[in-house]
Amino acid sequence: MTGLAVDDAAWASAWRHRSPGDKLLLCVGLVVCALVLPAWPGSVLVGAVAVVLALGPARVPAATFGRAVRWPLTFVAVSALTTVVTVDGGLGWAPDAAARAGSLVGHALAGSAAVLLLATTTPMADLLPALRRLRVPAAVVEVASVTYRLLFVLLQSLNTIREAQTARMGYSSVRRSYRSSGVLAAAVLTRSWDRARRMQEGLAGRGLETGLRVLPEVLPSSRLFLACSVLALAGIVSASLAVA
Amino acid sequence: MHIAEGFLPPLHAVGWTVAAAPFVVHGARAVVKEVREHPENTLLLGAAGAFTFVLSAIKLPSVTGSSSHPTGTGAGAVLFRPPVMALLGTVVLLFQALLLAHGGLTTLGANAFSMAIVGPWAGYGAYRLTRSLGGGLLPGVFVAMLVADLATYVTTALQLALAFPDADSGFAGAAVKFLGVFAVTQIPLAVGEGLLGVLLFRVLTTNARPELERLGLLPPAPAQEEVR
Amino acid sequence: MSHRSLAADGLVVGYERGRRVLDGASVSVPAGRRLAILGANGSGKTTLLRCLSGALEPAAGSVAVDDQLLRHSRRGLRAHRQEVQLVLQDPDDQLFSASVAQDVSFGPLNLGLDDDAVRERVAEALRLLAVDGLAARPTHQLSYGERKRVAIAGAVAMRPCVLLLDEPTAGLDPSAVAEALAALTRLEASGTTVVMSTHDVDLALRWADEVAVVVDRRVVQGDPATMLGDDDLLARARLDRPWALTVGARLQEIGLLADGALPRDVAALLAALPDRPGVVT
Amino acid sequence: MSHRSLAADGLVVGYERGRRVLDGASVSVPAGRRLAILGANGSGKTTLLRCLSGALEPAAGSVAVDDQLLRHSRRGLRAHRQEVQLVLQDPDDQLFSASVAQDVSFGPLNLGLDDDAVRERVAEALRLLAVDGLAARPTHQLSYGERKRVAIAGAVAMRPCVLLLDEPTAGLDPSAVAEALAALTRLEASGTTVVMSTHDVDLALRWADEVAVVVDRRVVQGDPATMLGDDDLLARARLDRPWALTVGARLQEIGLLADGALPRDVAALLAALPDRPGVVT
Ligand SMILES: Nc1ncnc2c1ncn2[C@@H]1O[C@H](COP(=O)(O)OP(=O)(O)OP(=O)(O)O)[C@@H](O)[C@H]1O
Ligand SMILES: Nc1ncnc2c1ncn2[C@@H]1O[C@H](COP(=O)(O)OP(=O)(O)OP(=O)(O)O)[C@@H](O)[C@H]1O
Ligand SMILES: [Mg+2]
Ligand SMILES: [Mg+2]
Repeated sequence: MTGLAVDDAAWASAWRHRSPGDKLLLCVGLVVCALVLPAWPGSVLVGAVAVVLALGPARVPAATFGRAVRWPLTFVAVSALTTVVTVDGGLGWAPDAAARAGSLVGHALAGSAAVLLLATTTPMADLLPALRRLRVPAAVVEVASVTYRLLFVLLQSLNTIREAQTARMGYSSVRRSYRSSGVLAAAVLTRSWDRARRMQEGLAGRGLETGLRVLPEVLPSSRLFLACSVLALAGIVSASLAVA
Repeated sequence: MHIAEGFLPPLHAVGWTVAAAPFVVHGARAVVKEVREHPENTLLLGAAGAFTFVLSAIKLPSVTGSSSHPTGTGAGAVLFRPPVMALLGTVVLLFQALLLAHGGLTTLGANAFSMAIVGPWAGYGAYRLTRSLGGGLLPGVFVAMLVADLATYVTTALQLALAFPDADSGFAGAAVKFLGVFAVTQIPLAVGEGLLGVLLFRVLTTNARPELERLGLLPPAPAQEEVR
Repeated sequence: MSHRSLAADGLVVGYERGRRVLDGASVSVPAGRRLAILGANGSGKTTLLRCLSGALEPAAGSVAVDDQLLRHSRRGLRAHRQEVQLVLQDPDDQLFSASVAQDVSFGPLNLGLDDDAVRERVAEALRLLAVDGLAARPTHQLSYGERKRVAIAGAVAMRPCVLLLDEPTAGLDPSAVAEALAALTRLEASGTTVVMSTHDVDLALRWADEVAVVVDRRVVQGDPATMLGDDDLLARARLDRPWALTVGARLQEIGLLADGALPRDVAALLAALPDRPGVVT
Repeated sequence: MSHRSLAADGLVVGYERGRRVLDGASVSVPAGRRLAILGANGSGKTTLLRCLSGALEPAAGSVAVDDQLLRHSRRGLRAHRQEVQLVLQDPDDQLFSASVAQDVSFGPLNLGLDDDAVRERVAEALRLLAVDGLAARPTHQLSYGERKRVAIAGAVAMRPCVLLLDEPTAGLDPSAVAEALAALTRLEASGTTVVMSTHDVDLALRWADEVAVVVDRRVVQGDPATMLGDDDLLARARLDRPWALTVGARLQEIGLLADGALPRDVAALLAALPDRPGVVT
């Protein structure tokens, strides 16, 4: 519906009604493990746990998950390669290049998978109220919420206007593409102003002057889920330390 | 180009988060103050954030046939000022990390430092300099977009070089490598982004003059009502 | 909750200097009666609704609920908005929150209600609009018709006495129109007076108890069949005559329908027709 | 320019994985005949039009103009866009230039025509849509009805053989609808085949030569009176029966209208009615 597959997955996930706090604990725990534990076997374990949880109990479509890691994969590949190449006196490999590259790729992929587990199971609408508990000011959370909502409205405008321009050959050469892109950006910007103005009126009737407070959904925390999370994290840590 | 999750060593991740924090907190203070005085501006700021996100979804064709996405932080800095962009940019980076898997949570600080702080400030500085040297709005925007884009990529390259110094030549050698990979290739794309900025603002000056005047980017036009 | 009446008197509105959109427009919404507002594109229907809701302050003229004049002070507006709610034509102008239940909770929360009372109002509003199944859904995944009904629910959760709707059926398919109208009927049963603007003269004829036509910067108000059968008024307002009036009048002419009130929709027309030609009951 | 025919065969479209919007949908637009596309909200009317215009590549199935298959290559699309143009529902999605004339010139300029040819096309398109008076006006000052017609002019300036319109009458007042339809008739006279999607079954019945109903991920196409009188199809497609068919059928039943084709609009019904009861001509 929206073109943001990760967001669609989050709203449809089997973990949608789990407490965002629970999921944050698990996923942030995994992210930290991915970062600080040695790549073997820490990263491998973290990555495996994240992928299994996402595709298993959280029922995230494998294709969505797979496509989402494609982007970090590109960055990681290019950067890891750059890191282990030396240019001193001709191109060459740094000492222990393979091990270093492997470790970098391992950390990054495990971390990305852990963040994706959070992203594909927890919609922004649940995460943003959770930020309030991390003492982020209400005004900032409200601005972020409006950003999230308007994102979809503007993306829709962007795609429709671009389609209309394409139909009239607006992208048939590089020069025309640039012109059309400039017009497109301007159209979306003026729309965003217009939209904000009209929303202001749409919301004034419901009491905008006191801020944009809404009642977040009550998503109770699960002791079982927390216990399993802690157990899994402890397992990863002890296994890694044992091997190291 | 955002640094992917897990790519930076823990110390660097924490370091960049600490470095970015004061700017983001400063931006948040500005936003809180703004919203307290004018609650309805929450919507305008949200719209600005959404626009910043959506701008990076515009595809810029390059002459070589490949295409790239603008960072958009230069335009944002000119339109909304760097302090606000520090916050909005960070929010957008958080969304990109969680909606598109671009960037990450532990690398959010590093990415915010390059894209939401250095980029906008460098772009805005270049804009003010151009304007004070007598340049018009369009040259100012061109320079702002170009400088913001390049500054962002240079910062990213230096961040990576700092984290992964070369085995023999240390930081300097690594900087050369990463600048070569990430910043030099970016020059034509940065020029492209500057051009996009000029086209964008050229349309705005005809279609959205009152808004640009309100933002102080154009001198107010003589009121036509009084003339009659 | 009991029905309240809403009235505007002598409204003058001009967006730009010099040009007036409304100039001495008066309209009254008697408690519990359905009012349809008609008029050409750009005649000022939305402008009129914005004045009635308090969103726009007219240059002159007054708006009152049950003889209580609207004042455009912070307190005056606050009081007015608890009585009168406007639902805009584009639901995206009203839905700012990521999830449906959150969005509907916005108004009641601002009334200072506690969380349980808010939750109750949200549930009630979603039920009245028959969108309770959508409560946990993200706003951006809803269809246009669903978004439209959720936007109405957001206003209904304020429990207004008068609900103003700007083209609530535009862009909806016939079944969705029927569902929206059924939801409005449920609202009326719970004590809300409903006003809508529309371009559909057939809908206005069959739905409304009264019709207000915005024409030449003023409002002409009256009985639907009379107003929509007045060719001079229709021409000035760029409206068409509803088919039911034309066809009904002709059938009366040839003696097939009894004289008197014309049927307003298909069902009424079929019921009024005799079973065999020439027999007028 | 001579009329060209457009056809789609076995279209399969799914926006998300798993869920299909169209699944084996076929439709044909015979040259020079008016086609109305009907269907519930979200049934896939816009999706179908986007496939026909080449904006959307179906997962399977084909689109062809006069038996020339559409290929989604750069060249294929370029050729197709000169034959088929789609006008979106919201005119603001289409009007992105500052002034009306500038906006209409966008397409012809991109075709690489010289300035004189572009000027001629712009003038012609504005004239056909009866908006020549607006050429120098800024687009954001236009009324909704005017914006809608200028958006159509932008597509017409490409001189397509087939013009696809997504809900061209939505949000327009009755006079503006009549003007838009008159403009479409002028276009047809100049050799353009016109297709529109709409929610208005009465309009579809009186305007179209053929009707395509999008229902259950497929398209059922046929004669307007037959299709819109088929209660089973109407129920599945969440549509209403046009009043003219219901009233006409009843009048035939009681012997007031001659058997045979039912009248499609008010004028035809009045003309077909006898002057006195019981006399069927
Ligand atoms: N860009 C898109 N991405 C994802 N899903 C979409 C997109 N566009 C449409 N859809 C979905 O496809 C289905 C058909 O949509 P479409 O817009 O074609 O319906 P429609 O018949 O034109 O409806 P309406 O009468 O409301 O205009 C809907 O369920 C809609 O949610
Ligand atoms: N915010 C505004 N600023 C300036 N002019 C406006 C504004 N809103 C409306 N107008 C003008 O006021 C007039 C009445 O507009 P309004 O929207 O009330 O008409 P309407 O009857 O609702 O039309 P429609 O049927 O198209 O919705 C129009 O000429 C319009 O251009
Ligand atoms: Mg209106
Ligand atoms: Mg549609």
